[in-house]
Amino acid sequence: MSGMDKRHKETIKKIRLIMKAICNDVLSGKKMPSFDITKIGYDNTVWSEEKRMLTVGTKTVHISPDTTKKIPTFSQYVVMSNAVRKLLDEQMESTIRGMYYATLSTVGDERNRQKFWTSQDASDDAIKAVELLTGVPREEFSVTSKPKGMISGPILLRVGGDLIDCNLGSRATSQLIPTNIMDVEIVDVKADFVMVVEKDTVLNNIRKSGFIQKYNAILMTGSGEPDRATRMMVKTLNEVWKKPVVVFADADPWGLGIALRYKIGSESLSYDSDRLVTPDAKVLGMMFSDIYEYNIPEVARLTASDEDLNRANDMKKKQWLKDKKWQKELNLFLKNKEKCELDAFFKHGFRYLAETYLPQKLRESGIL
Amino acid sequence: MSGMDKRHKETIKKIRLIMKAICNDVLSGKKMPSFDITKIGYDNTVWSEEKRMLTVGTKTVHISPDTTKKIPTFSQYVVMSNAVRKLLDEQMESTIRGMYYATLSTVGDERNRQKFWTSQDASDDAIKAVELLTGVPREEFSVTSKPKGMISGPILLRVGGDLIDCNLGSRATSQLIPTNIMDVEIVDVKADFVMVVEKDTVLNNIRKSGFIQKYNAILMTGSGEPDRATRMMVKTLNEVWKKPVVVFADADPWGLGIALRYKIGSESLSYDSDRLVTPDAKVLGMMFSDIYEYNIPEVARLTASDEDLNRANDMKKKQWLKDKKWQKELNLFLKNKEKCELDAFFKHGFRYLAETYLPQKLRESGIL
Amino acid sequence: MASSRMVQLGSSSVIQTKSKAKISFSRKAESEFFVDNSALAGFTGERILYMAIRELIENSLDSCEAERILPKIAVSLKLIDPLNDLWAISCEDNGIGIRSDKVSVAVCSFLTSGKYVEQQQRGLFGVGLKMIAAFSTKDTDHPLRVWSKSAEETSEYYFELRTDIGTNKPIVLTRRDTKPKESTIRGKSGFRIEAVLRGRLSPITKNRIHDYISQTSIVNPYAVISFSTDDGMITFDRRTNIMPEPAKEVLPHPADMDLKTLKKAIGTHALQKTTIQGILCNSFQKLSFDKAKEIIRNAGIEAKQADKYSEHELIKIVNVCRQTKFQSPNVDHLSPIGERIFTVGMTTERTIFTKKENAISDDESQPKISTREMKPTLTGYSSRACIINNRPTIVECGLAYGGNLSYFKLYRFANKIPLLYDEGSDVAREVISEVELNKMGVSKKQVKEQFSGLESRSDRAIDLLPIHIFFHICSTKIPYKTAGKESIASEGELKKYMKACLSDLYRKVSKQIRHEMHLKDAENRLKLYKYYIPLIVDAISESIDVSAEDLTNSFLALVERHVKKGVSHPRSVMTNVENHAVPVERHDVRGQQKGSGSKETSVVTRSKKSLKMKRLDSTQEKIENFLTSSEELS
Amino acid sequence: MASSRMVQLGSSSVIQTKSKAKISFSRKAESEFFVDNSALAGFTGERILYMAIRELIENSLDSCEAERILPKIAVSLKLIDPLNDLWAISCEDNGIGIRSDKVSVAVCSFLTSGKYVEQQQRGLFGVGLKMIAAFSTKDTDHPLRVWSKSAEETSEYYFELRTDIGTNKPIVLTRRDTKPKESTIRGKSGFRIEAVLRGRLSPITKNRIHDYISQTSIVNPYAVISFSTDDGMITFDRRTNIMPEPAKEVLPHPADMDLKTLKKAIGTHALQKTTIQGILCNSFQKLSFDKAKEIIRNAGIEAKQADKYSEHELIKIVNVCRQTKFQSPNVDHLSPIGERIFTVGMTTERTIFTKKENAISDDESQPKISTREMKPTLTGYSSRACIINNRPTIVECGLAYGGNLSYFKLYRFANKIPLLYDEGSDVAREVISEVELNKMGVSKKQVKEQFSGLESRSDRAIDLLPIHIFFHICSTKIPYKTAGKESIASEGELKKYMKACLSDLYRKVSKQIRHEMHLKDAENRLKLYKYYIPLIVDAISESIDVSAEDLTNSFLALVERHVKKGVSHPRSVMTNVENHAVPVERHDVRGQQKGSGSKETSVVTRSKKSLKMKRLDSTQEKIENFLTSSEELS
Repeated sequence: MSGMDKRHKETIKKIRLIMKAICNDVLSGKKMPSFDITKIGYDNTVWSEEKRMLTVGTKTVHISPDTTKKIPTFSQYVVMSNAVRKLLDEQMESTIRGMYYATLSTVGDERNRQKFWTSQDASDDAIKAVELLTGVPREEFSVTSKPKGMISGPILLRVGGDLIDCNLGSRATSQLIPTNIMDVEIVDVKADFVMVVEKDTVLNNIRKSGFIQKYNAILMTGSGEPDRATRMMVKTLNEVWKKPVVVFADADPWGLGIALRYKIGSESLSYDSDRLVTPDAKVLGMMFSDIYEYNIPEVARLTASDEDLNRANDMKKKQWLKDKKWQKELNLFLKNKEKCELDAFFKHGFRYLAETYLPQKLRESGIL
Repeated sequence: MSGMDKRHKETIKKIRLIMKAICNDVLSGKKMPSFDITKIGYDNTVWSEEKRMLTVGTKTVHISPDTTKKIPTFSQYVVMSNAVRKLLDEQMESTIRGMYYATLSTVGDERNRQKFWTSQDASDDAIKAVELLTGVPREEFSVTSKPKGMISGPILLRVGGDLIDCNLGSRATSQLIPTNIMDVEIVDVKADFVMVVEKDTVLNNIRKSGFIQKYNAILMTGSGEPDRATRMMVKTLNEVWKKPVVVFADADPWGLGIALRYKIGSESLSYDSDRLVTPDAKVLGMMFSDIYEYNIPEVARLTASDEDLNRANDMKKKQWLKDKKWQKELNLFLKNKEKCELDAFFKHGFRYLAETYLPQKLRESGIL
Repeated sequence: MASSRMVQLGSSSVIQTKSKAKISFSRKAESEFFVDNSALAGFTGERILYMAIRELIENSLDSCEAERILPKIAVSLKLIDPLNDLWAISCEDNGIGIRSDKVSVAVCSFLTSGKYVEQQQRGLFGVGLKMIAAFSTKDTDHPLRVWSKSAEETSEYYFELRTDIGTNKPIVLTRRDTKPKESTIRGKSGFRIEAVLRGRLSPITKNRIHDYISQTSIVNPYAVISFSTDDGMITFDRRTNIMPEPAKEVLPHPADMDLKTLKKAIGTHALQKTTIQGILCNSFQKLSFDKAKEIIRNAGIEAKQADKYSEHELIKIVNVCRQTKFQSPNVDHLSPIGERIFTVGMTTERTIFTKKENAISDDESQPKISTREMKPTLTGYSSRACIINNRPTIVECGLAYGGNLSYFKLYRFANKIPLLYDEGSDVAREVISEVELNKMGVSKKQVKEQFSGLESRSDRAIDLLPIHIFFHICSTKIPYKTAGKESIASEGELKKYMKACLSDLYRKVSKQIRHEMHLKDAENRLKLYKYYIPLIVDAISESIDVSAEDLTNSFLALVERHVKKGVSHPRSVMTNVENHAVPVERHDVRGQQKGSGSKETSVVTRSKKSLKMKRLDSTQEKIENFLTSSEELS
Repeated sequence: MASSRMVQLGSSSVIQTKSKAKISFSRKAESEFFVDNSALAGFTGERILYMAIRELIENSLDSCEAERILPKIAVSLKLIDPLNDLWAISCEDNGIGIRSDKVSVAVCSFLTSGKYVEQQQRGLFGVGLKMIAAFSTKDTDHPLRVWSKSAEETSEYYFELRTDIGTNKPIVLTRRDTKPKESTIRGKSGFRIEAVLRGRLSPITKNRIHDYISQTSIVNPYAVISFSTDDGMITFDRRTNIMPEPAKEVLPHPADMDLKTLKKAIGTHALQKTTIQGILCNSFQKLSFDKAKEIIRNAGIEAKQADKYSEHELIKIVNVCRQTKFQSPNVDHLSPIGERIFTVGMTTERTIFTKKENAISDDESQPKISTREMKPTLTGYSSRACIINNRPTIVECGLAYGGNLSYFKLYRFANKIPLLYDEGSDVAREVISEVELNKMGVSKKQVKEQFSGLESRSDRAIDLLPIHIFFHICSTKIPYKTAGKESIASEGELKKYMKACLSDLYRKVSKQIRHEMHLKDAENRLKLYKYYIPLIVDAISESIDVSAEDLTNSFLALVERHVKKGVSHPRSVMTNVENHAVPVERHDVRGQQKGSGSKETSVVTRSKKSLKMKRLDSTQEKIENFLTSSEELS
């Protein structure tokens, strides 16, 4: 606890130093204040063969109010830095939406008034910038997003002073994975392996079938795009607790992308891969080839959109998907132009997914 | 457990009876099969002064494949009834999305093929119809929606065989309110009162401030439009456990609408008000007048849209909002055309909402 | 001989090299004026060949109709010199021909025409033939070749002609009485012209020519028009032997009087020494002697011999006439198409393609002859006579629905000439937009539900229906929107009358259209049942113990009875549609039906045969059964 | 006297009552033809008064320009008889007048005109004046009253005229030499006409007339045009004394040769007994004797006296000429507006409203005189000569930016006549859409960022700019899209040349526009800094211990220095924009600048004064400071 407080104090200090630097530039009057931060996104993402994950490159962005376009951005970063300092000073936590509200404002005069934030996205970007400026991950300065990751199975967590047993019966609801992951400690894990699925609907179906008890598994989901806490939890289970991790997502380029978030990271968070990525995770399904091998009825298949196809073509070109297996799957998709969701197995009956498809895939990969 | 199984058997039986009735009509060849179900929605909703809630009227809808437009609807209801029967036979649970997938299909021939469901909405409507046809609420036939309600505070639940203690420290995440509410038993409640807020961001902020411990409260949210489980939990806490319930929502017509869901019900679920509505709940805020009394900075106020104003004008005419207090608030809104979210208090600092505004409102209403 | 013509050269306009600007006033021959300003007659650039063919066809049709001869017109357009863009164009008809003494001026001299009379004709300026002659003379050394066998003469005459552009006079190179065995024109009378023109033919213009002839055939179904090109021949065949009553020349209407007409009337009667009142009532229609006296009284001028009035006095008469109410003008000088012929035009289009024997593209798979017919399920016709811009005008409107028609189309005609372009700005388009579809007894919603499956370019309900709407405007002065004569302006009350016609028609066909739509609905419904029954049966037979086969059979029998019931009581299905089926009202054109000999009494014609062609599915028999029964009921 | 005119009545076309259809060929006088087909000249219904005013103004302008007289034109239109819709229309100019012996035919006889020469003129058909005379004669008993003082004569003559429509001959009621004290025309020469017409004037037509005169004034800024109505007088004032070089008559170009022109050339030289080669090179431009010999050789015809050739031989010459490449035609017969005058037209518009003393609406609050001027910040001009449809054509393009202009507008002119309608289908609209805005050195994004605040009807970036674009097409044959003459078709390479002009212009003004936009950007940026600095300062001073006031002041000083730096180094801000500032290139019109005496060398004119008017905010001084310094730098 006091370790936490100490880290908070350090963050406050870092923010004050940034403010000071701006101040000096302005008061000396010699140059526009400016600072460089790591560029994030696809054009500063590098595949590391050694680490087996996406890592951040060396490009930086010059933040300074020197052009029309950059004036609002610079101001937003400064204002958000101050808001984070305030939050820490008040010893509170906030969601990213809370930070947006706390810094809501307008600029301009009577005749020409506009919003300080064009939308919450701009505020989210500013929070990211504060992370990059201070080198402190968001969780450490108590800004979290809404929890969406879920976990079920024989695992015991401690959050603050509370013990949370996720090993509940098939009727109970899964536990949310706290987004203030720095406060979470894994006390004990009894499971043999961890199975991550893309969507909570699917997780729910699997759980209700008694899968956890039967196979002694932990079920997790990020409910779509996983938040950082979910990714970090997966990583810890795999690397600290040495539990094999398998991932199942929908058979479409977006599902595949989500599955790969766990295994190799993402372009937008490549600067934080070291904390988030689990290179030993196995992406097992749902493969495009499964559509045909498991005989998904045609009505449950969906026609790929142009957007899907473009995305698949993009993915085919990525260095980290040059593996024959992925190329084969992507080519199959581009040829048949059919995609499919895991839920589609429900057409074979509500138990087929959990009792036939998953065990078979797990056996094939040697997990069972 | 066996009580549950028995109820499931009864539901299956009811579905079979419906099927039988259709069969008889068809085989006798005398008339088109048909059945009447209660009409749901605003034009079959009646305000009950006695029950102090919205109740369903006497209108019915004639379901029969007798016109072009009604053929698909009739088929959908029959197909969904069969899917529910299958789910119960397989002793599984499903979300509404799962039911959509399980019944996905196409109709027509080669030249003219169309989807059986135009969208998941149609499938959701069919599930509602099965509820009305069988007179069994959805939860009892194991079709749930994704859990979104959350609860935090001194309350102990039993779900299936598991005990869930929601009284966690300020660092832990709230518990999800299980949507299979029939499986949930409230074991013990130590709190003095229940505070329901519209959004989980707000709940999170309040919780982190130590509000639960300080005031011995249960915090709940429906994360926007509350699901049935959340409403039923609120009702049980109020009527069985005799805990006062207060509701806080955003100061806009939609927020007010959500707050009133708990207290008087909704037009779309008026047929189920008896199980869902808590007439003794107190809607305390955020009132439109609070915008001015608590001096919300102008930048944190939002300009009402035409849609907002239309909605407010509609609400003003409702019989159940003829109370002077609501009329005054709605008139204020229509005059100033300004709305505001609870998060706006963050502009006064991250602790203002939980430590100033809420206690003051609670004291004013005599809860504290 | 050719060089001997040199003496005729010379022009009144001479190019001068001027050092100082000085306006020299020069007089131009009519021919030179029109050649220099050929845009006035539409003869510009790409359009020359199109305009030439148009003008020739229109002249031929007018010539046949003058004597109620069933027209047979052969047009050809062939490239004879690709290097110099020279085309041979010819047109032969079986019309009344031109008297041999008039041929040369009729072909070559501008402002000399048989068209300068007050009656409806296709071409009005009478300059088309002259433009062809002048352009041929200007651009080539080929003479025009003309064969004419006039109805008033016994021999066929052959001419070779050129135009002296500088003087507007014909140059007759050859003129001879052809010997019978040499003769070109086979019928009793006729006219053939061959000219060489310099021009270009783009694919767009080629299509334009084809569209023009095709639509001309729709509105003149009593004509055979064949069109030969280097690709082969297309024949637009005759589908009826009935011809419309020809237009008669009439006296001008007094509301349209101006000083010029009045003075012309006085001049005509100059030798008879009559009174001004007498002249008025003899020279203008709808003007009794009493009315004439009243006019003179109101004009406040003294009585004297007619040719003794000053202009100042005459203008008073004109002013009075312009302010006086007269009976509507008669429409004898107009020649509407009439219901029977209109209906033939709407109902059928017979096109025969004859590929050239040795066509360049030797595509064996293509048949040498192919025909195309369209048979709507029902048609309707309505018309109105009215006064637009002081001219009597007849609006005819037709409607064809269903059958082979698969999309909406608007056809526009003016004086039996198709209007091909600028549809968007035509008053007819506005009329269609503004007449509510529910006059037809169907709602937009119904239409969209039933027809939205068809490919459609538009959101408007009417565009979804398999319906063709035809408008024909007859007048001696069509209110064209532009001099390009491709669209009609919403002048005066024209739109009001067109809307009235269309509304009538909608009402008249409403019962049938509703019936059609019921049939289609029944069909749709049966199809829908067949789609859904397996799903219902599967769900039931999975849930309870029942034979899927029995259930399916019983269900099919049930829905077929149900659908049948639905059609025989259409109202029960369409309760939300206002019922516009007013007692059928006839809106005859005043004075038009007199001689048309029409025997039909119903304006809505239902073609049973085409209906049968439509029903190809297994339920055909059943549908026809209840169709019959419902017809017995109605 | 009036009744004596009766003898002149009588027409060649006589109404007959026929029992049987028989085509009677009748000859029509030109006047009767045009009166009966008045649509050909645009004289229909609502348009009569508009067309009359147009024709009179265009004739007057042509008459003045023939002798480079600065035009002063007074037009008036007044209702004299509401019951009978009679209007008095008059037009007076200070042009060269018409010789007294020619006045009557020039006014009344169709196909007699001073316009039938190969040079650019406004009206081309030469029928406008005649239409007015014929309509006046036909519809009223008022004679036309004409005053003419010809430059070639000393006296002013007065006429009262009517047209004998049946014969196309003038009827001269009065003709007299006015005594000096009686004289109407004050200048050295001039022409005045007064006519009474029957017609209606809708508010739409009234606006149309106003727009027509207003835009005529833009393209003829050297003219004073006043327009009187019952509401008062509007004067469109003169803004320059420079006039364009008048058009000269030229020999035809051989690429445009046809049999008619060739025979006319031979006829003209008939008495000189020259060779055909001699005739060719004397009668056509750009045709040397050697070239003529080559043509005759290629035509493969033997040498003989020119008038001895047969048509068959002559057509070979025509065919060869059509296939031969010649030098581009000269453009002396065209009269473009030229850069200086065009710039005046674009830059200013001076309108003076003079309300009638006793106007019916006695609105005291309305001033009796008001003027309107528009002063753009910068203007540019570019032109091209080209051949379209074998006719030399000059494209002129102008651009005006900023200043009082607040929105985008396109002006289109053809032979100095404004085109008012159908802008959407005009080639100019396509040209503007297709020329990339970034030729101006600015990106669409920049434009949208800077100007999207202005009210705009469109998404297109160009429509957001405060820019007026002007196109003027000169040719003896403008490729109008329709006979309505309201839009120009994209014929031949016209679009290519128009695009080239506009591209030039964009490039030429790019530096200035970019500078303008930098100024605007600097202004925007300073404003933006002032908006954001308080937020930054608050955040910092809440976090660390610093004086908010000091920080604010330092920050403001810093950004002002920074903004100044930004403007003097525009490239640094606009690195993403391709730099199109090529060395300024002049695209002179061939042969056009010879006598125009233009002294300006830069095609982009910057009006400092208007720039000053624009800067009204507090930063004005500072901006002007760095504006000056940046101008010193550049």
